[in-house]
Amino acid sequence: MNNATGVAASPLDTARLVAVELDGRGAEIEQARGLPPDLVDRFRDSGLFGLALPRTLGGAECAPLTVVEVVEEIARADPSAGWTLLIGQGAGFLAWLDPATASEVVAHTPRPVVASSMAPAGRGEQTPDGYLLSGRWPFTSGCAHSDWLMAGFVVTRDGVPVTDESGRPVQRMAFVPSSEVTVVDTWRVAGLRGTGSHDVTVTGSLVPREFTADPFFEPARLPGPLYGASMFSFLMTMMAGFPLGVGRRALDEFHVAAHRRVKQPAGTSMAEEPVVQAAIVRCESRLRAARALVVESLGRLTEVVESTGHAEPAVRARLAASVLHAMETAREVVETALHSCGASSIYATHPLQRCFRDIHAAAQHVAFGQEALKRLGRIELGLPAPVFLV
Amino acid sequence: MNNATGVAASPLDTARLVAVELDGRGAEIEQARGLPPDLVDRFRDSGLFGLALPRTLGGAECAPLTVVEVVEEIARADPSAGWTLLIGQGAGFLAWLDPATASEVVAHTPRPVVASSMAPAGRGEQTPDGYLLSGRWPFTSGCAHSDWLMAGFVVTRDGVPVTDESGRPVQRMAFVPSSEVTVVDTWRVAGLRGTGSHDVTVTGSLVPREFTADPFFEPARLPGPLYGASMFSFLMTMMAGFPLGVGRRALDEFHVAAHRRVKQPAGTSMAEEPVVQAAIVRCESRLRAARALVVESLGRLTEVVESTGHAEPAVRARLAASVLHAMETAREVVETALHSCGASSIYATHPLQRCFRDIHAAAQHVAFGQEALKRLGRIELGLPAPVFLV
Amino acid sequence: MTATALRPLTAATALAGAVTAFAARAETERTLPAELVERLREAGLFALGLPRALGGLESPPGELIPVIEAVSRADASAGWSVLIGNTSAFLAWLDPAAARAIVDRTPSPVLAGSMAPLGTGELVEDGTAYRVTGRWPFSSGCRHADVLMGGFVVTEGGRPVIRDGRPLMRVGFFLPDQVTVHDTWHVAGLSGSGSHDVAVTEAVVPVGRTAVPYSEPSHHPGPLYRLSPYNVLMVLFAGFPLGVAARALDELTVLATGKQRVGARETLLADPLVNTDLVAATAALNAARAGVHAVADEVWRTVESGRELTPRLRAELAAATIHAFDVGRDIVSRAFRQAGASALFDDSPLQRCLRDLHAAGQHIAFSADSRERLARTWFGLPVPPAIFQV
Amino acid sequence: MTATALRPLTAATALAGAVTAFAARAETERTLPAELVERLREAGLFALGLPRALGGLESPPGELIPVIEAVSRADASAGWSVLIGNTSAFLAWLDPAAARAIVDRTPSPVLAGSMAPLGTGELVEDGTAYRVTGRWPFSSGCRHADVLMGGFVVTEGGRPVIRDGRPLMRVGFFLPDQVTVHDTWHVAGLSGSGSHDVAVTEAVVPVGRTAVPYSEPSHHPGPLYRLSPYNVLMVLFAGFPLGVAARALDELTVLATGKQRVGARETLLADPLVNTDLVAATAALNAARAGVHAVADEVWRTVESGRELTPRLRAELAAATIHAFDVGRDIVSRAFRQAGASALFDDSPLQRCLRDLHAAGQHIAFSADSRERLARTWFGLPVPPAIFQV
Repeated sequence: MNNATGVAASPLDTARLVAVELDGRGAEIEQARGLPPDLVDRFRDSGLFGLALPRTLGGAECAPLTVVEVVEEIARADPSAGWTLLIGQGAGFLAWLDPATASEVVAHTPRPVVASSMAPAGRGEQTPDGYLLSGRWPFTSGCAHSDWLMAGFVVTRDGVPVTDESGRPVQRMAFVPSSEVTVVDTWRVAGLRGTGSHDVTVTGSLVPREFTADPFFEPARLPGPLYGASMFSFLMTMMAGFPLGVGRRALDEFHVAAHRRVKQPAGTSMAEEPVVQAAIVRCESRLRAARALVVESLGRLTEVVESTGHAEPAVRARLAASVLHAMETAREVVETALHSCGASSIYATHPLQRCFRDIHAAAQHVAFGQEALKRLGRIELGLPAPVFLV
Repeated sequence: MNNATGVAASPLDTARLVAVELDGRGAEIEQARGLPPDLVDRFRDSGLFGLALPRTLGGAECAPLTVVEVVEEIARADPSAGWTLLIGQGAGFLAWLDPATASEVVAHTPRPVVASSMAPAGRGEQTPDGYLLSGRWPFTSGCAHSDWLMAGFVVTRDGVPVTDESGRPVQRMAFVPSSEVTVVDTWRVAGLRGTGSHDVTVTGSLVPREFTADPFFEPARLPGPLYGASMFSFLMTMMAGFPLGVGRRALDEFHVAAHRRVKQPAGTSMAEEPVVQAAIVRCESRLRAARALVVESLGRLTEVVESTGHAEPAVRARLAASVLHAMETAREVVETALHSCGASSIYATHPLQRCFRDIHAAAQHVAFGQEALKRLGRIELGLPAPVFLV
Repeated sequence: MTATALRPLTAATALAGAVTAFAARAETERTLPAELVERLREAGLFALGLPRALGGLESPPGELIPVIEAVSRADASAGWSVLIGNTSAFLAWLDPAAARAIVDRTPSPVLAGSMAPLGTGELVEDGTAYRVTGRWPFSSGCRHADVLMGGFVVTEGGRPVIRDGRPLMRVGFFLPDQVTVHDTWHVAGLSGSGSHDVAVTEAVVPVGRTAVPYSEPSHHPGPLYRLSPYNVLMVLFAGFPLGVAARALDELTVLATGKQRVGARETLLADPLVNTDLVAATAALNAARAGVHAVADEVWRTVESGRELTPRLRAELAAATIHAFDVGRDIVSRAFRQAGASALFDDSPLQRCLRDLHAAGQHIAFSADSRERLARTWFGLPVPPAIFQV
Repeated sequence: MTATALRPLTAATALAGAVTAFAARAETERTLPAELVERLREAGLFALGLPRALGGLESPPGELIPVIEAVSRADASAGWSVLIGNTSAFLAWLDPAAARAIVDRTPSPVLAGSMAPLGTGELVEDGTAYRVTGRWPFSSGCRHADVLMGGFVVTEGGRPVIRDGRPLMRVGFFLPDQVTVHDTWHVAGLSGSGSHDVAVTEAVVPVGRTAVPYSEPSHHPGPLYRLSPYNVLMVLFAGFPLGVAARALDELTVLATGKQRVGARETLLADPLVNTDLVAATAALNAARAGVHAVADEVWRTVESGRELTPRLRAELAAATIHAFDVGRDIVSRAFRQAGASALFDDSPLQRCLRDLHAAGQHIAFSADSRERLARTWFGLPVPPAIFQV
């Protein structure tokens, strides 16, 4: 990451520069239903797609909080771009591959953009050479510009799912180069429209066993706070900046509208309205509190991983809970801002409108669903829970 | 503050010890409608009433965050005791007196407990020797055990309010020794019952001019982060731990009840209920986020005061907003916990019941009212506002 | 014209002033003063649910609900006592001769007690009576009740009798001289409702004075007794939150019309934060009331025309009452919050509304369990057994 | 039997399937397809608000509201278009001969446009007509409207005419050939409602085809036209949120009955977090509906009996509609959230409900300003002038 004068810029400085460039491109991004090629190149060239790539593989391997702040900045500028950026950090999953294999990946495609679709929607038939993989995966954000796909699959033998000692089907993730991946154009949506989250298919590709991993149950092969807690914590870290950035943008717009809109016949601005004053304090406090909790929880997790090399489920659950809370808070803040800003925000091109559609869409991600909430509740209450999912 | 082995204990360690002693004394405190004498002594002797007394006057002059954590701990053990403790930090207002006069106060009554009632409910007739003060002040928590009273008054000459150049009545605060203060037993309430927040009267006491101050408009005479921002920031710092402690107690009780209550006929605990799991995660996240914001805002204010000696209204407003947010969050958390914990919490002695009554009562304090919210909204929006009230 | 000849709503309205005047005394005595009980009884307000054949009014829900609302608006504890006293409706499930004997002894008897099977009872040798021992909490109005219900598990040789895999349960209708009241009602909310524990020890109750309202149909042909006992209770409950919340809004309106806040130039009522919230709260309350009546009327039309109540319609009736409680609870909290510090004192009706409605909301009918059973009934999912079936 | 002979609700119900089938096309065309407009017109659904004397149905609110609800439930954009088309009710404020001429030209004309005085108009020399220029945004249904309203400020010599300190305003009723539609309706919500800008340039409109519905009484004796134009609009609006929210709950119920969440063993519907929320949402919606009808019926009884509508009752009518919007908005957000990722796609009715109801909620009638005016009217406080008086 170098700025104009050749001095290495911090990722956050870079993000701020790129954020300015995103200004006014929202409609185009939505129209394209994915990030336009020049912006993909910008994210690649500026190193923003490499925040989570392990340092040993040529990446930036940023501090977790830095990732959050960069994603926040880009999501604030354009939610779809922010989502594409955070999902585009899938190169971090290379930390779960055998280091030699991971090196092969980056030798083949330096600083790779890795799309991911973790649901075990594929099947991989065991062969002596690896897995014969076929399947169709939905919601694969950024698939069109990715170099690799990480995709979940069920292991089969003679077409029958292989089960482990407890009788459950064995699942793994396969890393497949994009040359073997077909994009099926399905992404016709109202929210996160610009993320190109199409379906992808793979048909009968042979994936060598070392190009697969089981990150839900296996620890990462590399140390460091990004990977050392759990795969799920890695994912939540990538996501945390999104609601914070979108919520912040909604409040930016709320501030602007409060000063710009004039109440008739008094001629005073909306900002003079007690109802608006109270709403803006409440929204600001809620969003800032949500952010402060993310920072605190992530700080705690980082500290624990750095000092012990791993993190207990309770500490991971607190990070996840803080990100869920950020998402819920952002949704409320965006709705309040939208409702307070009147009819002009009804047009599709209005940033608030996009915040509304995009935050609602992002909150539908399975990581933010009620199963996740219950899981975190069980851990909070000290009950048995599937801890591989935190 | 010394522990059993004679080693100086931190205020927070002391608070934890005292918190244990408060266990089971809630009913008695409510019955007495004020802190029983032995607990008053305990607060005095342990130094807990001296957290905010300037160091130059023999006090602990704790870091702002320490005050918050101590008040949080005591409010968690018993909300009325917590409120009495925080209001009992009025000795901090001595920082606004002329240092020589303040020294006289502590010479007369070392480590004084100072009650306060800031509303200008009294009148002070100017005389050559000072002000002849009379008035009746409501809501004077802890007045029965205080050594001094700080009370607001309007300055009069020949019975007529004196106005300043802008035509507004001149107001000051008088420091009056408790020997000149009469307590009028008025405190018959449902919430914060154990705080003895009676009315007090003063009738024709002569208060020398140097025993008065105008902390709304004059800066403190002593440096330090507790006093350097504003009188209002001092107050909000004292209060911040209260909602955090009461909210925490409600969640403690929620946890206990979730495990203890059994659902018939299934025989499983309430903790196994998805609705309870979701509620507890939400409550935990909200309260923790509110706390994180208080810590962040107070940290920022402390840093600014320490480096520049004062703090702009915007920074002070953020602290105030974080404390309002903590109060609002605590109210919601307490209500959710109460509603989730079933009929046994209906009894007056149940801690949740007390949390409910007490948090609702505390939220009625004028510092948490809608005028405050509007004021903070105006500052957030960059509009003119009475900044002496933040 | 005697008082009893008045329409119940007219009578309730006429008594409202007296009910309000007794409110403070009811709180002090922790039960409804005997004098007020007599006036309510004379006015026929304890005969609303009683079968006409037993000398009662057998009021349709559309008439009954506004009566409970009017009394509850005058004083919540009185409203609660009246609605619980009207569980004399359950006499319809008793053997007609036994019921007749009860009303011959005391016309329009006031009922108290609980169907929860917290006692045990065994047939005496000749099979004509049960010998029952048990203790039931939350027996509102037990100090003035003429008949006290107590649910019990039937035993044989000291062991519970099991039928269809569940313990056999009955409800005994005891006379006051068989019952001991344990003074337990030390509470913050509904303090005037005298909801002490009641107990019987080896009390002999004729078989005819026991019933199985849990599952058997009633013995009276009136449409009111085609409702399930649970639904009868839901009809009795419905007016309560409507009345208490309306009272809170009444009080806030009066206060806001007369009051100026410190630092504000206009009355509280002119503050848009107050007046728009009052309007929104009133609209929500009006909707909740209309919602209760709409479904109660539909239920009434159904049973009057001799059709069966579907599980869905029974669930809708309960859901409307629960919604009224949820809305009411929210309204009293908001109204209290708006009122500021003057609402703190024991003589403020607003704080009593807050305490009383939240206390009533702790009733098991509004628990997460009950809501879940209700929802499962609504959607036709299998419902785990419970004392009350929707 | 012709379609128009059906009761409007029967007709609307019969057309529901067709309306739903056209929904996607309406979104694509960004206006209601002409074919659907014809079928709605034939079914009499654009004549609900038109005076009987002009060939309309002049439906009482109690009949009109369920019709709008039924169409809105089938498709929100269609429901919105139908309700706006029925502002033909405002023809009652037009000179009867001019109104007659309009319906002679097109029976049951569809209206569009806006009363907001965004144009200017000056009398032509002979005083028989105004020459009007202006542009009005948000003109739903303008593509198929037979008459387009446009509010204008009357000028003389190019200067606004002032009466009683305020500009004199009138509303012109223009014919389609006088009006230019500016294609501006690129939106996320209510996309199928064709709410483009409309403009006239020096259009000559006979004086008789202008009216002053802001302040003058209507020319038709029917009780519907005793309502203020604002209240007529509120009656037309009321069914919309009820229908859209009901649709969202329909969709969620269907989805939850069939769907299992990843990692869950039961259907979504068996999850208490889902089923209790569905029941609570339905109870809230039923209450909102009942609340609207209760006050609409009271309004109707009042005007039918020839009594004046008090400001309070007019305010209550508006408040009931606003409450329905608030409840509806909350419900579509919750229902969308419960539905998970499958609701993201453009062909999911749930996401359309979300977009459409939030868009409609941006209408100025639901702004903080409007709520404040409404509240001031309710409480008899002075109300600042505005185009519409409550």
